[in-house]
Amino acid sequence: MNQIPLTHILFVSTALFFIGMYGLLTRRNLITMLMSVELILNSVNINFVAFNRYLYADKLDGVFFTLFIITIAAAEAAVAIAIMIHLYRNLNSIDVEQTDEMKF
Amino acid sequence: MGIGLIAGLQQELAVVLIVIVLLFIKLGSDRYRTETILGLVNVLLGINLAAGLMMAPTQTVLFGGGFHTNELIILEKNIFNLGTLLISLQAYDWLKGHKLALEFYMLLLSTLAGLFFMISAGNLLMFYLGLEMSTIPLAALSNFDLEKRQSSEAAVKFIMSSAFSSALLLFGISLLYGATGTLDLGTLAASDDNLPLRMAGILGSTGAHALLVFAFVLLLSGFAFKISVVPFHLWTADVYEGSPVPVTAYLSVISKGAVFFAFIQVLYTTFRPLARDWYNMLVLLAVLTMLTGNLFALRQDKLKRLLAFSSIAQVGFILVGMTGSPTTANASVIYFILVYLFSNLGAFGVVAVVSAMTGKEGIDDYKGLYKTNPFLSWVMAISLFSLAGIPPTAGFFGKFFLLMSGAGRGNYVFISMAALNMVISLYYYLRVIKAIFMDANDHPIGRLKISLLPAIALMVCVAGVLLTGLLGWVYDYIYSLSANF
Amino acid sequence: MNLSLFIIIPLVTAVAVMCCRGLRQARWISLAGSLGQLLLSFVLLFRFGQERAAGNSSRMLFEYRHSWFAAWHIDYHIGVDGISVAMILLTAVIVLAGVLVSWNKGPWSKEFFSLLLILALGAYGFFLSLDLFTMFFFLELSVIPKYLLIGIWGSGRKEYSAMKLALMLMSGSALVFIGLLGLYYGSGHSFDILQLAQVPISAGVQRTFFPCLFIGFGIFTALFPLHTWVPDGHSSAPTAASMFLAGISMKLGAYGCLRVATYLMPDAAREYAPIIIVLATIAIVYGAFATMMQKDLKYINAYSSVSHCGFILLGIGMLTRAAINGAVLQMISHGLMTALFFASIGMIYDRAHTRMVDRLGGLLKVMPFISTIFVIAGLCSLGLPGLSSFVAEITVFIGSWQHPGTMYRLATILACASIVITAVYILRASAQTVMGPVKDPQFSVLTDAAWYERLASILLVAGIVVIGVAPFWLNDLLKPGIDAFMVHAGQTGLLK
Amino acid sequence: MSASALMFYILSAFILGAGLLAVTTRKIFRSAIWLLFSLTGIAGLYFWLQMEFVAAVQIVVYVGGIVVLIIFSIFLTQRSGMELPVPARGRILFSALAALAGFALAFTLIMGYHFQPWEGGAPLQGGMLAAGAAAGPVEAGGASIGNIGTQLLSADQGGYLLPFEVVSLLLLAAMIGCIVIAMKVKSADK
Amino acid sequence: MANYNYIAWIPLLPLAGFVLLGLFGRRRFRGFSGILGTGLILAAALLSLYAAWQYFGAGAGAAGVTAGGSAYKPILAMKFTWLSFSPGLSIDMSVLLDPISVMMIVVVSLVSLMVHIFSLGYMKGEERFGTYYAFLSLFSFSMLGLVLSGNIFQLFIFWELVGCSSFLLIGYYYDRPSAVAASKKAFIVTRFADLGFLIGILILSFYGETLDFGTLIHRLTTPSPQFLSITSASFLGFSLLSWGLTLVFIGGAGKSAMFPLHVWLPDAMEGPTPVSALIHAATMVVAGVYLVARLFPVFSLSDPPALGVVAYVGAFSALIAAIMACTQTDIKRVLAYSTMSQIGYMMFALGVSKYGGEGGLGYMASMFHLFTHAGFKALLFLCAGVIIHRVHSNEMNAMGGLRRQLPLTHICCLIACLAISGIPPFSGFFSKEEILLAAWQSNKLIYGVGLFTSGLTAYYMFRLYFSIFWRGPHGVRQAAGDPGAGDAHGSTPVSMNLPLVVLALGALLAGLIPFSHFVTSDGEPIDTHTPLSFSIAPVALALAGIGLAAWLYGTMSDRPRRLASAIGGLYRLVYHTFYIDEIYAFITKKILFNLVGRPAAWIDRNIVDGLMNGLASFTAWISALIKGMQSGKMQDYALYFFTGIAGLAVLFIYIWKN
Repeated sequence: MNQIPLTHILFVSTALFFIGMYGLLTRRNLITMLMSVELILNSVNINFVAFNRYLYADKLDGVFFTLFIITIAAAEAAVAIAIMIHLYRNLNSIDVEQTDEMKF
Repeated sequence: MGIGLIAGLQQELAVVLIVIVLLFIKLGSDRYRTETILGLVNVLLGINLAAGLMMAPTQTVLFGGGFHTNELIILEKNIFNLGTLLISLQAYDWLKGHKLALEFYMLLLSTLAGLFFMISAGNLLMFYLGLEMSTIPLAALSNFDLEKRQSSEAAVKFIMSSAFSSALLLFGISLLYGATGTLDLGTLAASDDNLPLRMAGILGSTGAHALLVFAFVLLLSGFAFKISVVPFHLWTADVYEGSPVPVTAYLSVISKGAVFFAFIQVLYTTFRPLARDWYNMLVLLAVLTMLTGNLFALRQDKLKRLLAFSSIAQVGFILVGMTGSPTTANASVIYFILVYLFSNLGAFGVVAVVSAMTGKEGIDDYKGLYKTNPFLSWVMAISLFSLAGIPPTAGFFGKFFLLMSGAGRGNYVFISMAALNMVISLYYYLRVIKAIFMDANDHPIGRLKISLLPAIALMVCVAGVLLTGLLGWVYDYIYSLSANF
Repeated sequence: MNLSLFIIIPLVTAVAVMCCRGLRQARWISLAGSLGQLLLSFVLLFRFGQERAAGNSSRMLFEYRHSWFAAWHIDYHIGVDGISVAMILLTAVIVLAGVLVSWNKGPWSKEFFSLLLILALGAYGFFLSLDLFTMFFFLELSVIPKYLLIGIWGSGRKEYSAMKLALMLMSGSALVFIGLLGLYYGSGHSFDILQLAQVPISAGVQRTFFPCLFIGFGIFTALFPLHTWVPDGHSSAPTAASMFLAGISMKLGAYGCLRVATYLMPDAAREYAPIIIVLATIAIVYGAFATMMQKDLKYINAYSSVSHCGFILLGIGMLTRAAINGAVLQMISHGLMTALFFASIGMIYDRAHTRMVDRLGGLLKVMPFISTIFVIAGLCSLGLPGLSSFVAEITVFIGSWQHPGTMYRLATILACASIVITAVYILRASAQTVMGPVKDPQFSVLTDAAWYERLASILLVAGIVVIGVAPFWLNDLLKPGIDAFMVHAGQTGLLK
Repeated sequence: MSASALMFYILSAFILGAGLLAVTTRKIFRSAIWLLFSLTGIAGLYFWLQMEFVAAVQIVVYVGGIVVLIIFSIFLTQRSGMELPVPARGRILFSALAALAGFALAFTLIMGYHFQPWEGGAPLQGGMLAAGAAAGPVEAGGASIGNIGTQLLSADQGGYLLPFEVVSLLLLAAMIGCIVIAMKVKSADK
Repeated sequence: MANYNYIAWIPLLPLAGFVLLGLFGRRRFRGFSGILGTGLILAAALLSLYAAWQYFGAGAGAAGVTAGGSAYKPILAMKFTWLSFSPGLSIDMSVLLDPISVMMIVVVSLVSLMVHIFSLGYMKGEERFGTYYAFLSLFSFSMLGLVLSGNIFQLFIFWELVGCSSFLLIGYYYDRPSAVAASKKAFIVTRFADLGFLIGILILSFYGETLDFGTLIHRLTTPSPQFLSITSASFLGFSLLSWGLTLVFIGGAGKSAMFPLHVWLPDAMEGPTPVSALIHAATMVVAGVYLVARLFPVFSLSDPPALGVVAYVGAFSALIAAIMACTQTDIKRVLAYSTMSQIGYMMFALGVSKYGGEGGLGYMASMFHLFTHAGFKALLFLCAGVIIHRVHSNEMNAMGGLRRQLPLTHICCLIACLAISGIPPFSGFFSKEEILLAAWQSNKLIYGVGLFTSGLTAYYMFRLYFSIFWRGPHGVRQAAGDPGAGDAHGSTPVSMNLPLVVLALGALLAGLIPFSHFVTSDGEPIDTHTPLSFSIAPVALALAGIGLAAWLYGTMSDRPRRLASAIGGLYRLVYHTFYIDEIYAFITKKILFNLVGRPAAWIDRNIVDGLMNGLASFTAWISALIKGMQSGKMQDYALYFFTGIAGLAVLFIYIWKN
């Protein structure tokens, strides 16, 4: 790992971030949108871990942040899925295009 | 440590304690009368507020900088305790018929605790946790009109938008962490490695400024999302409209207000080195926010949605105030949030009562309300006047001081834009007034019998709206606290 | 003398009215309250005269100062000079008259009276204030009651007019607000008028913020071309509100132009004087011509108010002693006159249910009292000697003429010419409405004024005649204030 | 190129490829599986970075928790084999544009700044860890499970007790929220 | 110095009458409002006579009329500041006594008294009897105040008040549309003229730095700094002094119905006839003459421009009014044009006059004619009143042969007609001769006009006289065939006859007063002697006019009609008074209303207000334009969200750098 510059890792994380964002913007299914969000969060995690490892290895701030992000992502995903399921019951669909009753 | 810990965390602990008590009640039995529970919760919230008010002023830093508190922060938390109590009182009619009152309070108070941790956060981790903690349960609360499709839709929009927003926020934090190596917000003078110093240290190097600005923009978007700054506001109206009224009220007042506190701290301490950049950014966003909020509010037919856009416009005004010098910005923003709390809760309180009893939420439904419900009409009118900044309501003073704070920088074009927006905003507030007082209606809302608790809440709001402005010491007190900030 | 009573009494009355039951109680309480105000203002006049006679020559009398927002150096600071005393007296008279003409106002009479009293409160506070913040507070305080009064109890396109009025006045106060902020930050962080007068305000600040203040206040005074709220607002408003709007509200703006904009920033005032004068002249002439074409009595009076208030602005813009004196006199005179006019129009409308000139006629036969009042108001409006307008307008003319310079002279001549046009429209209106044969047989059963209407009219006529016949006492009252104004303007070095 | 570097590039390609497929494939179940792969790849990356604990948590929580949750929810709401609806062309275009532009912007800015550790740390050389720097505190057991555990429950400077407790509260709230919402309300269907 | 403080009571007594009758005349004082008003004016008249006696008597006693020393100096009997503008400028309420003002108070109060008395009978039974007397008192007050003014602005104030009372009295029969229109017209036309007056005052007072007559005249007639400044300042080639004076004269011309501002006067005859006698014949209409006389010392300095204007306008008005009078058939309108013509005489007499000494003959003649004219013209109007009272018509064609039914009126009217025609020894002869003499001495053209006019005057007055009192039985039948009229007013009451007699005596005798001993341009008495030979031409012309009138109208015949058709178009032109009214109507209706007023109102509603409404619509339009942003679709929101971030970042990193 001594031969890999930090920027390469950052390239991966940034790319993953925008892949996730692309998914979030294009996917019409709410669950796939949630999956895209998870990808984005993971890209952030990579950032934290990489920075911690490369630059600030004397402390574990980045690592801990990553751990908490993972936890929260789980909680968020759980609540989101609960809401989606509820929506599915009400709407019989989880197509994001159909959640536009309120607008303008 | 122990006693100091408890003393410092008193307000948070009190809230958490209530959550736990409610949890035990829930686990213990499900044969309780909802009214009793509501009464109990409101009493507990009252005690919580009283305890917070009586709390000894302390200035503490706990958990190695993760948590800090001082008089101003205690005051802020008390404001939110008060707001939560008012919302809770107003929600009485709605919750009475709702099977999940206990869960409502558990979630609501969790978010309150989250907000408290967020304002007291000394580092970005605690800030992030607090933010999420005030978001995730709120998304669930948005869904609390379980049988309404709009409620679910609102919840989905809320949670997905906020997930996206917090992801961007985190990306910004990670870049900031990469650049400076610390998560400390820099609010603690003792810490020698806090963020602003490091930021200032690296600002000279190539690309640092650009990267920091980018990180700041990402961070800003996180804040802006929560406080509905244009163009990060788009979720607001839909979520406000779909959510149950008390949740909307909570979203628009408490959650927004708390993020403002955090935001202003971050701006003036953490990002002090970037002050010139964020000043211009705030000016731009404030103008956009006021204009967009107002222009959308002009065309609304539903009261809740109108109030949503109005609250967006109000955010623009708060941003104006935020551009002033640290002390005036802090004082005027906090003061305005207090004022805004009373005004907005007054308006939402009426909406809550009417919505809970009749299910009507359109402006047209309010036509002729004054004939049948003068009390509600006056509460609504006074609250709206306060939102519009009409004397003698506190909103006048609040807006005056916000703009005055902003004008301290000498950017009068900017202030003129704000003044222009005050005029535009008057139009839609007056539309509601017109509907209530002037328009004829064959089928007006009938004479409503308001329960005691909501009535008390409304009266408190009116009193607050009338008194916080006229009593000059309120502002002076906040100012004196802010001066130390 | 505790000047805060002027704020407390209307407030207490308004609250009491809200608490009472029914029209009967509401109107008596309001009457008592407004009588109290009138008495109080006479006491003030008397005490003021006493103080001055006793040699108290301080700039303001009965000053009271209480810190309000210490953090911003904002005080509740009130005090009076002769100009304010006169304006307060005017307010008290008009409020009382307004209460009287609304004697049978319904529905929601207690709200009506209460709002009227709050309007009065705003006006008193405004005239008393020596702190710009307080002043602004009271200025804005008076906007919304107007909206409600027009929107709820008005006639015609009332909602539209009310909204227009509220938005335009609010724009005005927004401009004033910017001006105030500029003044605050441009002068060492103070809102106190007396203090600000001591501080030299830089030319840049003056140049930037004078227009804000002047235009802002000017909107209240129907500064062309921002006067369009006047016709709609006045014509839709219920009688008492019209009286108040035209009688006092428009004077708030004029007073602000004088006491704030021009007084504190005389250099800029002189710099912008040509523009002010051009606008004022346009308002005078154009307002008069526009009036000529109106068919609705209220529109006639509203447009004529635009024209008449142009005299105020002209006087202020001319910046000579006599012109400013005339402007102040015109404020008072126009206040009384237009209130009387609206009162009589209101009485006619209440009975005939129309205000269209071409549908009325011969009212003198069926309601001689009201018609006489109408004609007196008309004669006052066209500047008949012996009535107040003459005094005011002549003073403005003489004062304006003192200003050398062809443009100023031309403006004065045009302003003078407008009195002919005024005569044309006033005479046309009164000829068609009160004179001639009774046009509609239904009119012949209409009743003449009731006692309260008579009382209101007599009160206003008395004011008009007293000023018209004996203007010297009013002039003496105003003199020290105007002198101080001129001295201050002279100190900053530009006025002769 | 050392094995380690090769490893990195393979992992990276795997992560990005799987991620890309996860957001583009038309079948929702496949999408979930690609996500699983991508997340596993990231766990691998953590291993590669010698952050074993994080990698473990990644696998346990993400792979074991979230993805399973997602798959369950797919089963609840979808027929597994169903094709996902195609988004509007305009949306794809704008989204791709936004993503590409965003990436370009973000990466330009990241590249534009030469990340250096704050005073005291070993400076990077050409963006890479200096040879000796690899043996930092992390090597000395900084990121060891024990160390993490101690810090997690410490209330002192650098301790994470408060976040830990807050997160527990958050999880409690989230749990309540999930239960309340996802629970079938009996009266709802009358 | 004698005490003249009581003079203030002369105007104040009628004012008291106005206040009392105005407030209580409708109910409480209804019964005796006429008596009250008359009593008060009687007191005022007695005071005026006493004042005249005291002023002229004391003057004569002190210095001797013929001594040629100092004569009647102006006396400022009273003065207090009414409204002060600046140290120099203030409106003072003052009482100025000098020969002309004393002469005027006598004339005004006496004629007013006569009219008051006459009205007791004439207006009896009117519904608004009290109001009528209130207005009359108001007028008397204003007119007396006007003539006593010692301050130019004070004069202006009363000037306006006079106009207002004239308006009120013309419109007394407010339910007649024609009366309403006439009152309106009178007010507006004089108002327009007053505009000139006002601006003139502004100019004179600005340079004179005073509003006080005495000081003003002093400053502007001596080479004081003020005089130099006003004469050196010029506008369009004339000095501001001339401008100021001309403008002041315009005011006077309006009030005195000089061409082209005379249009209101014939219409003003819609008022009750006694009112016409008082206001539109004897007193108010001569206010313009009085004004010029008051400022005469200044006028005389601006001889070519300002005074020339006075002369030519006066002469032209005299001529044209006489011509118009020849064709009118409404007796009051004939009298109105004759009034205008006679005032024209007075005006041009002033115009041709010089200041001081013998040159001031015109001035003195003008005042003399004013004095005599007041008497005989009031008499004529009162006679007309009696006739109208009897016949219930103003049309000459409806009358005839009334000499037997109204013998007293007939005699009085004859006296008045002779007086106005300038037949010796009636009063008009003396004054008119002097006017013509003055004109002869300075301007032959004007003299010619005056001479011709005097012939015309005789013609139209006797046309009137013969039409009413002679010309066959036609009118008799008419009158007798109207039993209602006969029963109601079987005989003319004493209250109406008494003033006729008094005024007829005046018309007979007033010419004998040695007027030039009392009233002259500089207060110095002068002696006048008109050569007998000079009188031949005017008297002969007058007699010729009378003869023509007798031939045409003495008996029933169709000669007038044939004559009229013979001159066809010219007759129609004159009959329609040269279409001046129509021209005015065109200017006001078409130009002012349609070209200025209507566009102004339209612009206000559509452009100025449209701008305001447009702003509102613009805002609403923008609002509608951007509503798509809030599409309700979450992914759009996210896209905006990210665009916002990217936009901000790019803006602040690359563009808006600090």
